[in-house]
Amino acid sequence: MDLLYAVFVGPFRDMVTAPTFLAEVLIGGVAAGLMYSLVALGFVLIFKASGVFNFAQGAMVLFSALTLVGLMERGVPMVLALGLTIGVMVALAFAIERVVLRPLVNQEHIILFMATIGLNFFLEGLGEMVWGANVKRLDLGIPDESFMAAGILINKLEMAAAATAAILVGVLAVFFQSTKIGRALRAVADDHEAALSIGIPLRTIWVVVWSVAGLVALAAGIMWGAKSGVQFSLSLIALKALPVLILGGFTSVPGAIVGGLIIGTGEKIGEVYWGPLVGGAIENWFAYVVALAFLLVRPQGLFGEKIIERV
Amino acid sequence: MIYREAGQFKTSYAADQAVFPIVQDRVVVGAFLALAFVLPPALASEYWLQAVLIPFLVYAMATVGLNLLTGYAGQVSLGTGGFMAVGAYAAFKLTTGFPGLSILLVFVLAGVIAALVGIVFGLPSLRIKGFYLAVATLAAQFFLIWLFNKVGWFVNYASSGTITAPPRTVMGFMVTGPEATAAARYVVALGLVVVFGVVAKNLVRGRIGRSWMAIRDRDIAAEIIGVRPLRTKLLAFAISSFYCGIAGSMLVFLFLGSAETQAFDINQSFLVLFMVIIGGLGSILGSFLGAAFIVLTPIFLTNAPHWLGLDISVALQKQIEVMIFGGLIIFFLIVEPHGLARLWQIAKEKLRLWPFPH
Amino acid sequence: MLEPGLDTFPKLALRNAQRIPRNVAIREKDLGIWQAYTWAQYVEQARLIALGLAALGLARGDKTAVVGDNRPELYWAMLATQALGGIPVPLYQDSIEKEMQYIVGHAEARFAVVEDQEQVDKLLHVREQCPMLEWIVYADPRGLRHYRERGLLGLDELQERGRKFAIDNPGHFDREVAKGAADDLAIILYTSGTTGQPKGAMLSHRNLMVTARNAIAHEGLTSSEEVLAYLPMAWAGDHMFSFAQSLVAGFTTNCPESAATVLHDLREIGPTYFFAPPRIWENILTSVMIRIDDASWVKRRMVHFFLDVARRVEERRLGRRAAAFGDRLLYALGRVLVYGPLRDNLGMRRIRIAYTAGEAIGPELLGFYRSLGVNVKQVYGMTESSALVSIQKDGDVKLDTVGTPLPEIEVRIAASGEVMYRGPGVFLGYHKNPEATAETLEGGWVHSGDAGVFDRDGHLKIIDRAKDLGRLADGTMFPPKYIENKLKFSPYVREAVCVGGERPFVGALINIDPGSVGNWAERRGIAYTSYTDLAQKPEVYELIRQEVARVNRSLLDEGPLAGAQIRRFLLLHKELDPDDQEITRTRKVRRGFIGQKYAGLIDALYSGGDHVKVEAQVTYEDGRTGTVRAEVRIHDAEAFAPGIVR
Amino acid sequence: MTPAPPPALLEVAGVSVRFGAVQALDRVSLSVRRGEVIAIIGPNGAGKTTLLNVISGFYHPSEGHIRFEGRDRTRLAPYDVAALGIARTFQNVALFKGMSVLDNIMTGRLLKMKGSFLLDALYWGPAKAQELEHRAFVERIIDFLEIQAIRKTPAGRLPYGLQKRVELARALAAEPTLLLLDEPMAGMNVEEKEDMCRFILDVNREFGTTIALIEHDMSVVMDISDHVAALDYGRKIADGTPDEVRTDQAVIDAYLGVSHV
Repeated sequence: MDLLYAVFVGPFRDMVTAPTFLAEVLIGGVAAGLMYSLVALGFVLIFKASGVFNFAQGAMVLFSALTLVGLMERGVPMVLALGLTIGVMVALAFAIERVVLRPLVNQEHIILFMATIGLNFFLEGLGEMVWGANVKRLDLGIPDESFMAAGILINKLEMAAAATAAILVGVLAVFFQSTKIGRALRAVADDHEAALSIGIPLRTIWVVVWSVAGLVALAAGIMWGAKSGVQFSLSLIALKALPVLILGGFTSVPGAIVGGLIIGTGEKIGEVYWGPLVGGAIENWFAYVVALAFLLVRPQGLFGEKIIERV
Repeated sequence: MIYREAGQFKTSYAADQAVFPIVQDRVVVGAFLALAFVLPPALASEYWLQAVLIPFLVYAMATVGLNLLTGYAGQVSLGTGGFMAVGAYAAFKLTTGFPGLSILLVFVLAGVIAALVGIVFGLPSLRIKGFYLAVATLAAQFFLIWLFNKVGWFVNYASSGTITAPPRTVMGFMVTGPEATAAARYVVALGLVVVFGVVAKNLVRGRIGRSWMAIRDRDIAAEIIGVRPLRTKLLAFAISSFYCGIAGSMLVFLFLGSAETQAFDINQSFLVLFMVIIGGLGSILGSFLGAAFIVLTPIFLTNAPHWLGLDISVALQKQIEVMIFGGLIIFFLIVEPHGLARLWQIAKEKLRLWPFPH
Repeated sequence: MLEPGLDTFPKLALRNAQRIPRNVAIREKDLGIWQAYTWAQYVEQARLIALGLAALGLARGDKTAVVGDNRPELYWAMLATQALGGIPVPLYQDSIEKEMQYIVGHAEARFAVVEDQEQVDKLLHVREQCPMLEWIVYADPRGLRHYRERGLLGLDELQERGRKFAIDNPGHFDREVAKGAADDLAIILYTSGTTGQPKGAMLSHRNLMVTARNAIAHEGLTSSEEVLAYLPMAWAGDHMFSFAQSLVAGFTTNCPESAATVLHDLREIGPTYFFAPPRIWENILTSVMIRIDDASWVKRRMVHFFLDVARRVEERRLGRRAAAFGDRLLYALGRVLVYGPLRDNLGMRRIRIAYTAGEAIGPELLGFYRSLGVNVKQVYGMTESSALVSIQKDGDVKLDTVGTPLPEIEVRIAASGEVMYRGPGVFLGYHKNPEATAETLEGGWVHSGDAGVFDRDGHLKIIDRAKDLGRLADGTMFPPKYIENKLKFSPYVREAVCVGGERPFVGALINIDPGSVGNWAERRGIAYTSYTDLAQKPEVYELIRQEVARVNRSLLDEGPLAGAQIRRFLLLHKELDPDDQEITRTRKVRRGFIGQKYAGLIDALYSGGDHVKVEAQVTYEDGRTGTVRAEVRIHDAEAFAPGIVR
Repeated sequence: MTPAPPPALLEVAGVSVRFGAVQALDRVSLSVRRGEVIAIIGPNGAGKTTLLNVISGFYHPSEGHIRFEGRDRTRLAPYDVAALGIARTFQNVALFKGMSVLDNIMTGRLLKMKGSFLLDALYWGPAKAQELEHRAFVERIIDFLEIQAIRKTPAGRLPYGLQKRVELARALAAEPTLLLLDEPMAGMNVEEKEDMCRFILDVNREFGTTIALIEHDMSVVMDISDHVAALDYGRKIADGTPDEVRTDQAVIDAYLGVSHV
């Protein structure tokens, strides 16, 4: 009997009794969720524009962070380092389009998906080879302390991350809905050949998309790196972004953000309140189980369109 | 060029549908298999057996398994590591729980248990496809590893959290445990791979293989001629996990000797996925070629610098290796999406058509 | 001589069924695999058909028309008819109704055993004019299920009637077979004949069996040979190789799946004993050259290099002179790299003995296959001689002769240059055609209709058709067939007709090969639409002009024929087609007919103009006719005065 | 008194199908007698393919029901429909590109093949015998449709006309009692059309299979069908013999496009 109590009643009682603690956990969850959303945004961008599920987005986050930190360690002032890294990421976008995407232009998505897996490992190896594999501190001038506001402990860095994420979402939403390039991106996503046939310059579009995804990766890399240091595990968060995309749907920018928050908070609460029951550290699989359960109910996620199979 | 096909005509459907219809192929494969059982145990050095041949066999078993699921049935899976772990831990519990059981039976039972787990994680495949399914298998991967880490029962509450292979014999030879010689472990591994390789080939060329490929190529057309999607997909998950389970138990019992969950993490799933892609989706032979390629490349990379006289740090070597793997995946997907198996097939066809162009 | 108990083909078959019952007698590629029938099954099937035909009332002397692709069922039907003392009359499967109607009427066939619905439909129309054709039996029931015509039944139903008949008349089959004698009529083969209506050559069991036995002994054939039966069953060659010799030697006949898969089945079976008319050897060579030209530059260079080596080695070997040491080494390497794989790809790797028969073959073509190691030999004979008069013996092969006569056959050259021969294989005469028989048969000697000479080694050399052997206005000898064969060696020439009798010089009407010339044009980016358009392209004329020059150069050193070089030529606007009666079913040129039909073109050759308008009637496959109008160009050919060094 | 017409093999009664706002089929009733060749005609978008999809079980009708051989089977899944003996081909060819022509047709035999999984694994005894037995049956179909030469070529590499023929072979391999053909002759040249007509008539005569086909080419419809039904905007506007339907004013309007006020 007490097992049922411990699973269904106990945790809620704890939440009610310690609201401030709950708030802190929630804020921690939101912060982690935002991190996931930032990474997920990169996925959505590329999927929306090229129908490719870019598995290498995680490696791009790591690669961009490594480049930035590597430059700063070489004494390059932060602003210049930032500029240089952006340049590097755009160059990377050109290279990816030329070497990987152009030859595979109308292959099935499964082939492109596997190509990005290859890209993921290539970038990891390259990043570590160029900048070394040890963990690097990334300080942004934003002290990583927290302050008390209305009894709740808030961490400055997480707030900065939240602000960046919000700004990025706004920019991207506008970019996709109203700009000329945005509409072209959506057309390309539906059908490469159709887009080519009406004169959309597929190559330039893809370079633009991958560059923007690179920048989003850089932003995520910076935030994530500043919080828990730039190290190899960064590329694993790409896996964590998957459940976020499942919830939010692969093609909607707002969906990515909302999905990220749900997974972030869900994980934290699950870990804190239900974790101890089963020995803790349920963080790394909890997200997937949530996403899985969600998928069985609504295969195309919160905002995604229903995929009808034309016979 | 070496083929002498004139005069080889088929007088029965059995002959026409044989795995190796051309005599030259039958002879070569037969000889190769015979030698594979005889030469390495006698001649190969401990290093070659332990570092090259046994891991190749272990990964070949896993690759065949994943190829059945992803290559033939078209269901993407990133949970190979998890299913291998199930096999390994099941085998460990079986040997410690029932010492009398013969080790071969333990392997098979481990496979069966992995198959049951596979079915559970295959259930979502009915409603979701493609990338979405990858999520379900990822859930399996992380959940299983977490399970074996957290629940002491699986490791018989050993503080180190590792499982070790107890000594077991087959027909009087010590095949597992510290005293088992590399040669004995190799022969057992090869035996398992050959038997289950043949089984896989038989499944694939029969009605089961066809129903898998039908689901992979056009599931609505498959449904209209009587293929039941869920049952077919679950069968694919079950059999694939069976192979991964055996591979997992072979990894511990015949290769490493002992292991913890770290040996079955997500990187194993990617590694086996590489082998399937590079080897060739939808080809049993491709699975062997892929496994051999991925097992041999790092060895080549470690030795190549010495041959070329420039020595590089181990870390740099590891990074180059990862880069090369990533690069090769992209290369193969562009040049030949069907991997080494297709290149092998084209080479064979060129030989048969020689001197005419392919 | 023939042993008394074994003097007819049915008796021979019964002996095979006892002596080698489990040897495979005949195979057929059907439903994806090769279905095999042993000699025991071969005889059993034939027996049931015979009894079925007996049930339908087939009496001794009745004729059975046999029509269709090479099928075991049709070979059994022939043996079954012979068993009852009847006479099988095979017809060409692609002949149009008019031709079939003449032959069925002339032979007064009461029965017909055919392959499928296509032949049944034709025979049903023929029956309106030939009421004596009572029974039509079909092997493949496809599409015939709902036919309700009288006297039409399937082979299984026929064999069912045979089983019932056997119960009512035990021992009937054996009694009828025993009645057979060596000199009974075994078969009537209607020769396609280049002039006038086809003539029915009557051949007895003795004619065919003695010729078959002598040839088998002469060449050392055994019961383990594999033969591919793919040539029309109405052709004397197929009957000798796939029926007569198969029964005498007991070896296996293989029937391809369909006409379209012959080359594929050739590779699968890999026959040890193979025969083909020159145009098949030509077609295979052309397809080889086209596929080689499509290969990468390196492979192309390599193949041509080794083919030249092989040609040099073969020339020396024929001249019994040892090849240069270097060449011998290269040839050994070539065998691994080119000749072996090429032979294997063509299905010719297992060939022990191969014949080219039916028409004269260009020496270069024969030389090409021999240089690859395919033991092709020229054979001379005709329907009237049970297909075989002379064969080149192994080790004594020449490129331009037809070898020495078979045992028991005498050959002499008449004053007119015509080849005459006598022997056991000589036919009994033409069915219901005493005038033609008298013209051809003189006291046992047969007028072959071919002009020829004996060379110093006693080899017979066929120059041309006797009546076509012409003289130019200035008397120089003009063998049209001989020159045409040289032209046809080129992969770009499909057919050629040389004219020159009583003319100042030799002219040529040439049919380009649409396949190879089309391929050649495509590679040079020459756009063309129809056959007529391609044939009139200036570049194509230049291409053929080089081929004509090559022929003229080879005629230069043929002594008396130097004067017969081709001076002017034109490329015909349409392919010569059997449906327009321009060539026979086995693609032999009908010179007389072409002489009338294209008189305008021929005169233009000699009128010095450089082009001529032409309007010719064409019959399409379904019998409708249409006219083709075209403007045909005429070109001078490059000729060589004797004495100029090549 | 003409004999009572044989019981309908397939009975479509008042079937409607709706995709959101789109009324694809509107209370369509149709009966197909055993052994007949029925052609379903109508302008593009009239709901012909939707009707076929409803019969095949891809969509379940929002109203009305379907009886096959007298038994109600309105809400069956596609593979149960196949088990009943209904096979079909698709408008834009749904072949298994990764398999050879032979394997494609052999998949049509799946419903007929049973046997234990273990024996399949060993490809021994009954499993092997079954495989060869079905191979022999498939060979008769290959011979029947004259596709012997392309037996071992991958289906993806075939020209359009041949792909259609292989798809027909696969459907025939299931030995259906009812065969649904979705524009079997679309995109074919004259010669290929003649062949396909011959095959369809042969199937109907040799195997007695009832055939329902969607076809636009009226000359083909006139030649080979015993019974014609016309659809327009999801409603059945004509049903009868080929001549009746050809002269039916509603059909002419539908094709010539009278404005639907």
